[in-house]
Amino acid sequence: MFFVLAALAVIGAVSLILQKHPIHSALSLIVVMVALAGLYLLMGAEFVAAVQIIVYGGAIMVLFVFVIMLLNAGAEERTSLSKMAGPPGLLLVAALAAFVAATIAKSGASVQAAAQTGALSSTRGISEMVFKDFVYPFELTSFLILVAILGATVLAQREKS
Amino acid sequence: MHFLFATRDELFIAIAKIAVLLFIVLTVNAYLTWFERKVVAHIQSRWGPYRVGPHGLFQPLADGVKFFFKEDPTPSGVDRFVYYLAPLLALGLALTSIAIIPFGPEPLRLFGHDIYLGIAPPNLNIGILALFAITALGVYGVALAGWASNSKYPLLGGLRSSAQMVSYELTLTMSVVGVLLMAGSFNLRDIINAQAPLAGHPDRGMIAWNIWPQILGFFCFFTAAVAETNRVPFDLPEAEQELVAGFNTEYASFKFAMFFIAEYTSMITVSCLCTIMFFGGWLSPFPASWTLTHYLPSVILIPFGLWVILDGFRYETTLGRLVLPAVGTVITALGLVFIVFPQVNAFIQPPFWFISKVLLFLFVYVWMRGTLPRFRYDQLMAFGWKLLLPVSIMNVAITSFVILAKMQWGAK
Amino acid sequence: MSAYPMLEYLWVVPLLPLLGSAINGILGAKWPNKIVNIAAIGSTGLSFLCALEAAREFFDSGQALFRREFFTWITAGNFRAGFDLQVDQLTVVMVLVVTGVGWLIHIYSTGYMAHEGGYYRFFSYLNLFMFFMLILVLAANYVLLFVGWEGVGLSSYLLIGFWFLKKSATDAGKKAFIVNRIGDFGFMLGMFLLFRAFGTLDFQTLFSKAGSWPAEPMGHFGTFTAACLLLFMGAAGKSAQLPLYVWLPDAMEGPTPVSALIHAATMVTAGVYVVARSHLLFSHSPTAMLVVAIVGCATAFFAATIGLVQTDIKKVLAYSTVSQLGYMFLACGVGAFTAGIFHLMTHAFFKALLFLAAGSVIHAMGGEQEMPKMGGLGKKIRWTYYTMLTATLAIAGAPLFAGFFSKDAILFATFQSPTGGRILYAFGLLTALLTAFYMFRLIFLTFTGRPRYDEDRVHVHESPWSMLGPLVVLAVLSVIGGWFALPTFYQGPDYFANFLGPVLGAREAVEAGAEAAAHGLELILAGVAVAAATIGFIVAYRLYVSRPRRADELAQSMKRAYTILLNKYYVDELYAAAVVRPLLWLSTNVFWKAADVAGIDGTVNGIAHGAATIGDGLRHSQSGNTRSYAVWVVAGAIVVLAVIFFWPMASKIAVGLVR
Amino acid sequence: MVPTNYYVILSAILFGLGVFAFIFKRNIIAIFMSIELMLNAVNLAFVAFSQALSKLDGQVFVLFVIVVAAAEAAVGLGIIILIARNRETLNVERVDLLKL
Repeated sequence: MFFVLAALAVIGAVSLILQKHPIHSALSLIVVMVALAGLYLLMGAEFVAAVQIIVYGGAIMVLFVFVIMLLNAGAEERTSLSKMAGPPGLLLVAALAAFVAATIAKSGASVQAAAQTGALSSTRGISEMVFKDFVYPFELTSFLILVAILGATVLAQREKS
Repeated sequence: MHFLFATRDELFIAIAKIAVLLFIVLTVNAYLTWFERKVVAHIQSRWGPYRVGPHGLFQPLADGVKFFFKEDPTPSGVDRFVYYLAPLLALGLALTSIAIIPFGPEPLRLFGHDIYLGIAPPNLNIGILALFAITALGVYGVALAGWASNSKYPLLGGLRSSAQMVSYELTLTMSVVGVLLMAGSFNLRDIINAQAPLAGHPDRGMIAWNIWPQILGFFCFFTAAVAETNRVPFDLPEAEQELVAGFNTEYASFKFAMFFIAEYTSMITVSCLCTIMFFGGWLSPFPASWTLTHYLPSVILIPFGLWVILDGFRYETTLGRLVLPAVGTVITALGLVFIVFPQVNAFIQPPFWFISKVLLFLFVYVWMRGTLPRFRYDQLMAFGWKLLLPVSIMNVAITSFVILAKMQWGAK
Repeated sequence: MSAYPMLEYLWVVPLLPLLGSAINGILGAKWPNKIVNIAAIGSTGLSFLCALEAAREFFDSGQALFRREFFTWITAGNFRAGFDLQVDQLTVVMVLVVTGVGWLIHIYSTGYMAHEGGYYRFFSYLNLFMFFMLILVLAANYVLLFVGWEGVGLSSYLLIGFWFLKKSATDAGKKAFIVNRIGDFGFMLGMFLLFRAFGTLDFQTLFSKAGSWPAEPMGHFGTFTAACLLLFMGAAGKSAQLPLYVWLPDAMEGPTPVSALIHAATMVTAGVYVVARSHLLFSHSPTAMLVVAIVGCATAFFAATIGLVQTDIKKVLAYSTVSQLGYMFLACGVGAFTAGIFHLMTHAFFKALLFLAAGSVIHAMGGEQEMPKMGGLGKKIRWTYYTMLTATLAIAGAPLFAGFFSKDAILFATFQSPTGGRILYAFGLLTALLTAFYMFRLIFLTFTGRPRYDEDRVHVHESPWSMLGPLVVLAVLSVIGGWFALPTFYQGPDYFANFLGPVLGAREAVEAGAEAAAHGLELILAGVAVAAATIGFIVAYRLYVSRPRRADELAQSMKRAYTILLNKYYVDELYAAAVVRPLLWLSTNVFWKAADVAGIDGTVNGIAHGAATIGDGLRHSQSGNTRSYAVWVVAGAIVVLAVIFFWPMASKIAVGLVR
Repeated sequence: MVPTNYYVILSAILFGLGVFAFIFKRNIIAIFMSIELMLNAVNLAFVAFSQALSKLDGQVFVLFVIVVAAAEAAVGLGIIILIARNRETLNVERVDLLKL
């Protein structure tokens, strides 16, 4: 199951890159997110999975699609620079991914040692953490959202002229 | 919760369940259309479908056939992939959401397996969340359809609907929070059981349902749900007068049918949700001590069946004189069966109540469509953001406060 | 102990003025003067009453020393400085003088400052001063005392520069501040030394430890001597002794009430207080004592001589203050701490009175301070005249006036002191004569003779009662203030000495004994002092009343001396030449031109230019293309990761971060 | 039970792809999406470790990340709309006022 979902995610990511049209990219990104949600479920993080789909899938990506529709964005045109940017970028990224993977894997081994996979009732536990240990960050994020709302409103409104 | 099934049998059972549920849902869909047309017709003092089959009973079949064999043009300049994807998405998600609904409490023992009514496993801890997740994705069907068909009316329809859905989703979620707080769980079964009489407390029947404390929540929820399903009075995405048929203008025959079915399916889902959330799901409205009420199914079915039979005998067409009595006898027989075999009766109780409540809500849907005029778009948005959302949030605040107060001053 | 609430809540006494200061300082700007008055006078008056109550309770409790640690302020290692207040007889005297006189002067100021701008500001500063002064005298350890010490310095600076639009005023303020810094430097060094020697700065423990150490013989330069001299340096700065007295005369730029309160009655006596407070240390080091005595005596004489020829009424009083302070140090120096404190008290009364009266005169003259432009005011402003006359008699040491007793006690003690007593005594006596002379000169020039001012331009008017009231009260005090010591003349006990006995200890007892023995001698000396004063009076009378022209002729005849005196021995010029100008040169040429401009600025600008050039080179990598930036970010990330990966240490850290 | 490393490596790959997309794509919206992709990769790592250590902190952090992402999306898309309005293009190479 893991490999199915992982493959799905990777394919989605790749197609996000290869697709010319933003809305296709958006769709492939949605695929990635759903796959990730599946992975979360697999790891027993049900709540996070649900939130992942609701917020990412249901809100953020909808917003993207919405904006794409609104701006009626066409397929992107290639330019010499971007052609040029391809191979070296690929190299860089390969290196980056390799390093990240290797580094974390190295540490991951020790983590594995420390891991006792106990089934934790995630939702309740999460709620308790959020509202006990992380209550101030939580409040801060709510404030952040408020700011974001205001910012978006201000940005998107047309100047009355 | 895990995806892999322990044994092959479970896999088979799951598949079987899915098949059965699909069949039921689709049939119900079909006859829902008939039901709707009939009711609306009578509201508008017409007869409604009457030609095809007795009382137009075969109308749905005819429609289905029509959908299959109609020409299916694909407009030029559409984004094919998305254009085909959209209806699939819509229908698929709509049907998936049904899968999470539980229809009855205890499992049915068949071939040495506990078969729960409902596809999702009973210990699905995030039931309601999953449901919301799926409905959230449901937006894409509409939006993409509107965008993909590369034509201005659908685009506008798609924009409208996605905006509308996203807006009302908030209310939908917030208004349920009150219920969740009272139940203390996302699991739909737990939510229903939370409305059941507690052990050692007097069974007070429907008094214990969430509808009473959560009346505000219910109001918000139902309204938002109607908006989510793009039904009257919130059916702007397909407002004929303004933009031909909204997002599905460019869709014909079967793909259109998909949207159609998806819409009705989501209607059913929402009705089920209302039932579960606020009306005690499969719980009987009467205290268990009123044993007589157990025979209500029969008491309703048998007279109805008899009436159908009589009506059938007096029907104009021969077909009618054949079909209606048959249907009537089947119904009557069912009723009799319930009386004769008490364990069957006992088993049938919860689903009976569940279904009857759902039917009630479906009727309300139709009723609204028959009576209410459509909103204007700005009205719609204002209504959603300025009235429903604040009210639902207020509801959450009040509920949580009351719960806290109970904890504090241990009121019973 | 709760039987003595006021002692329990001793901190209220200093806190009240602070409150008043805060209120006036923050809110006063908008308020009419009346409310400001209420805040200022109310707070100080209240704290005066509190002080009285505290004193009563203290005597009632009958303990030698009341001490309470309210909260710990600094702790470092074994060093502890707390907000500890203490009360003993010495403190009582000081507190009562400060709050009492301070209160009177507050009242006086309401009249005197009535037409000034920044009314609230003035009272805010004044209350602030009260607060710090009370901290100073109530403190139970050197650190807290130093807080008060600096605090009064600050408020004195603020008040001298109160008319901050007048350059001379601000300059005077700065001068006072800086000169005091020099002294404070010594004071701090003294504190450090004491801490190093005794491991504490708390009076009680410190003195008890010090008491057990052997005294240092004369001429021996040990811990005690060093510490005492350093402390005395601070005292000299604060109390305007040679060679640091120069700020006090200039401080007269401040409003007269300030001069009265800070630069006559209270702050300048802080030095004396400190010396008396740490008398144990001093009495362990005869050398230091001698130095103190000599400096005190020299200052007294020196300042008196300058005072002879000053024409500015306040300047005269300023120099007289300096010389009187010299007296006090003289007393301390010869070990007659009681006499010193006694003189401190009486001096507080009559000198405050003198200043206030002078203020009243200036007020009457509409801001005129030059005595040659006065004259004949006696008839016009009687109250001022009589009160000032009283004060003059007191300071000149006329019998039965306060100054008489205290000065007499000092001279007597000096005469008896084993080390060089006679010489010091001679100078002291001379000073007494001079004092009498210049004080009466002041009186005559101001109040008698023909008016030397333009009568129809200046309308002389008596001051309001808010100013005269304090004058009268102080006048009474400066008459009876000395009567504690009255009985000594017929063999009775010296109440004041006995009163301060518990604090100023054994030495007093000895002196008392000696006094009893040499009672006859004391009478003689008193007679001599009076005679000296009388001579001074007569000379002044002859020069300025009977034969007014004589004074100028005299000045002509001994022109050189006169000009020297008039220019205050050119001390300021001397300092300017010896200290200020070299400093200026140093800071201009070395610190500013060389170090600052060439060194620091050069470096900074160089860096700036370097940055500019580098940036000029680098900016071409700014293609304005967002993704190229992204590439750079990624490259950086890769580098970091490479480091983490190939460097085991770092990898550990990374794991730690992941955990 | 799938070992944690798999998840971690998957997240690394996704992250890398995200970065590549960020560099490679030219449509500003696509670039924005690639950022979201990176965030998701990080979330995956978070959840993986939280599960491995059976601590919930990771999941809580994921929630916070999601919230922030939502806020970012709102503002970012607002900015994008502005850009589209003012510059009539969504191609970042056409949006180069910084270039001198």
